[in-house]
Amino acid sequence: MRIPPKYTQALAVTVLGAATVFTVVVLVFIIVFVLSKGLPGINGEFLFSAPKDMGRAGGIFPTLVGTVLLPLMAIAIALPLGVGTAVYLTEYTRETRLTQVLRFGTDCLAGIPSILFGLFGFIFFVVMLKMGWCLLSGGLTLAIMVLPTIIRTSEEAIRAVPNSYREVSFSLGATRWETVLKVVLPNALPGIVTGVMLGIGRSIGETAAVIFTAGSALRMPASAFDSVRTMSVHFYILAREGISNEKAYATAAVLIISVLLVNLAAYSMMHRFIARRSR
Amino acid sequence: MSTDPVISVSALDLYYGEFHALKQVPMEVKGRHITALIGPSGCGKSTLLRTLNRMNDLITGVRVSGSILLEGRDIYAPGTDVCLLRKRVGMVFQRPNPFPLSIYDNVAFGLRVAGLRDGHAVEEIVERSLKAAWLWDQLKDKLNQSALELPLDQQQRLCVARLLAVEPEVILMDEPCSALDPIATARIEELMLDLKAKYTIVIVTHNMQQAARISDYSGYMLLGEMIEFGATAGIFTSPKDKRTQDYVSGRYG
Amino acid sequence: MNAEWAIKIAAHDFRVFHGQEESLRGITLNIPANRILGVIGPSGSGKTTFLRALNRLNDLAPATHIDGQVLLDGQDIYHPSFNVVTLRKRVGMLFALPVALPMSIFENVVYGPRLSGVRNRKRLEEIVETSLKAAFLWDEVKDRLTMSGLRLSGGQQQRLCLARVLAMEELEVILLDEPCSGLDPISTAKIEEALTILKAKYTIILVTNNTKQAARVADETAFFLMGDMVEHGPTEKIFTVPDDQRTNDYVTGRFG
Amino acid sequence: MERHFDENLQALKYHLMKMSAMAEVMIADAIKAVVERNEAVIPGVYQREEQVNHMQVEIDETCLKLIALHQPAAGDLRFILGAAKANAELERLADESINIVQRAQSLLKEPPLKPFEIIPEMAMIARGMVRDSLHAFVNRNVDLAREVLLRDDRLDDLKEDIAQELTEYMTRDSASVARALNLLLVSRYLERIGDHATNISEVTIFVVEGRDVRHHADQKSEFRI
Repeated sequence: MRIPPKYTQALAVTVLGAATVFTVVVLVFIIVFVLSKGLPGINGEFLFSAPKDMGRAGGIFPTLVGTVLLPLMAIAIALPLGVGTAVYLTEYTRETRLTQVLRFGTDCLAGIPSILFGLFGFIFFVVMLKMGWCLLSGGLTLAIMVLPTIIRTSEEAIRAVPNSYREVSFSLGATRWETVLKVVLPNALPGIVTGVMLGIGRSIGETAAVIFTAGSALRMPASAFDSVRTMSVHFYILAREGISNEKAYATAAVLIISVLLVNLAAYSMMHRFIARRSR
Repeated sequence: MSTDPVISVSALDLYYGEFHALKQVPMEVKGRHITALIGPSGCGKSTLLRTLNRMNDLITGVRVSGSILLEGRDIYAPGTDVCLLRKRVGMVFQRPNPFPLSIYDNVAFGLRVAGLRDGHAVEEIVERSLKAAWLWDQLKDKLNQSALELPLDQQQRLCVARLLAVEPEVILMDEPCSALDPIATARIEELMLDLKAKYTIVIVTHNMQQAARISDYSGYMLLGEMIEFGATAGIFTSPKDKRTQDYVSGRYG
Repeated sequence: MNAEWAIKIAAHDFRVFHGQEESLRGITLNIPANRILGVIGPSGSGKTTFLRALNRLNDLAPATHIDGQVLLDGQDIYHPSFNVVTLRKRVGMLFALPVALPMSIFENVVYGPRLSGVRNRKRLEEIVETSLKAAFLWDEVKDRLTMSGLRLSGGQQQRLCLARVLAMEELEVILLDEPCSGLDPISTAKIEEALTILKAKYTIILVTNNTKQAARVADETAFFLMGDMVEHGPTEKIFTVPDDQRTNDYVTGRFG
Repeated sequence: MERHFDENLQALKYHLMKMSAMAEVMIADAIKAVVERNEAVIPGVYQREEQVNHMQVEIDETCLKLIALHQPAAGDLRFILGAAKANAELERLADESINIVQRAQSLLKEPPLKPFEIIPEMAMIARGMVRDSLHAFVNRNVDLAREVLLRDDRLDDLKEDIAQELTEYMTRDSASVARALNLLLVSRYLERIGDHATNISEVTIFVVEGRDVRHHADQKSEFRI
């Protein structure tokens, strides 16, 4: 017996709609849950004062600073390296066995659990290079961790730039570098920004690799060689050691809101950039 | 019989939001003839073509008024089965668009959608359709090869075969040769002339010469209006409207 | 017949290989200055390969190598000492699909001049105006030069591309690769009209699938087939009494 | 691949052949009226003339349509232009038969002037030229076309002969002047039929070889019609 197309169509709409509703509900539930638990604990004092008594009381200002500085440092290191590599791989080399191996390698790297990066960072930067637990060790480790993502997304974004744009540029007498600068990168920017956002997201949320390399000191860092604690590490410690559930939720809420803000800022910047170019 | 209009369009208005894309357009499509729509870009010829199987429904903000009768029945009447309509009025697109499946599965696609399970019957129809599209001899030994590996004109003829398999009455073609070279174009044109013995064909083309070569009736459109519609030989040797005259003789703007 | 026209480009037994495959099999052809040369032939005939060899865009394709010579004003463009970037500024190209770069109309046109180091705003504005006028686009876009080029219609985009080529001050030769294949007859007519005026200043080579287009605008026509040049001569001869049967079959649509 | 356009060209050839066959019969009948003094064939000639006129219009329309709709080039273009020219020549040579018939009608009112020798021969040659020139045209046979050109010289010679002979009659006997003049005109019409056939042959050479052989034009131009 064959079900008439009319009914299969109706059934499909129902099932697909249900899947969408379920996903949205779960997402909203998590956000509402965390925010409802955490928002009451957030106020100016919580945000801008130092923690007291291991975080049982007081604010989270140093961890806020750590959360801004560490991913920033990671991206500052990973972005030029990653985009540079992506440009080199796509624009300056031909597809060979070597580039394939390289791509396979970066893909594998992207899938490695972060704890391994943490261990590597700990052994290499903290111990071998005697840098100790500090912002720089953490930044370098996170940079290595997000590098594959940035390379891969940038590469895809660069590859997605129509070849016809390059041809036009070459045919107007541009060198390869001029073409990359004026045509390829501007058009790949949305994709690259997506990669960077993923990278920032991953490093903001990272705990394992951070504890091993940046430490968990609850002080304001004075230099790149000071240990810092990020919000996620702070949240992890508060929750795991049962220090203060209330403060843990408040921290989580701030974390979610800041991730949201970072994303919004990045996308609005990008849209303004695109709009300016295509008036 | 065959001279009765299969499709009869009258006073057709179409709006894209605020934009008035078709203005009181009339058209009579005769059965088993080729009707060509010509005119500059943006004149509404593709839009008109797409109203004939309600492909415009897929675009939001489109409003249609006037009537389009397919064998006497209004295809925009409420309760019309749009899927059935599109089976009766098939379409070939500008760029060949075979599915990334084998040649065989491409042709059998519509049959399977229609629920035909009998393998033998499917095989028969695939063979018949490929023959009608002049592909059988070249492709009969590689039916399992991917359709995407075929040269463009064979891909386009495969799209025609895929259409023929579901036995449409009318075939709409939206610039079917614009992606093809002259040799491939000639093959598609010959195929169309062959197909008109059994099917009614409406073609939109940028290429005036193509309309001249193959069509029996032509309509010249400009800014959403049907300026002139009539026998092709008349349109190209002694058009009645000055604007048609200018267009077919290459004096524009 | 070339005697009265100076030779701008000369190909001598020119061959292009893509990997093992020989895409051009020894083309010898003199292209006169200030004329339009139409190049016709079925797909795979090598006409586009030939065109792209003239500004060395073929270099970009992997595993391509060449044999023989292409002389531009007597100089071998494939000689190691010949600067490719300069070559491409002298030999501009218009592609089959209009490719407006995703930037404003103004920036599209000055893309080439900026690369050549033109910075003076007034000078750039002049270039934009003259180039857009020469491409028959000025009247349609003069009030919205800051609008993105991508928002123009296909026919306008192709004329924008033509203006962008014309903006290059070093330009001597214009290569066109089926420039009207996606355009309606009106846009096509505008491009053709522009070409017949531009030939006074430039050497034009037009690859086209549309034999009628070659018949309409080209002064000379060359017929390519499977990597060979079958016949080359005045356009009216190719379209009325070609020497080669294959040429006759092609221009009468009897091929294949 | 059998092209639709080629079918149209075939049809065009067929119609030209039909028209030339018709013209040939007209010439034969017209000469019959003169030589055999057969009045009965005359209405048929007039009838065919109308048919030929009709066919001429049709063939012209076909040529116009093929040019407008298919924009032919090279060989096809030359063929269609050639067909239009051959069409005009055929119509004119059919008209010559009418002229002959008109002379026959006035000749029939008087007794014969002399036994016919040269005029039947001329008619034979002219008919052959018409048939062969058309055959050469539709079959692209340049050798046959060239051979037709040569036959025209024989026709011209015969016309000179008969002119001389008839002049003698006229100087000798003034009563014969009217009849002799009529016969002279008949020979002139036959000679013109030959000229039309010659033109068709020249068109054939142009269509096939792309060279214009009229007025020794081949020295000046390679591809002008």
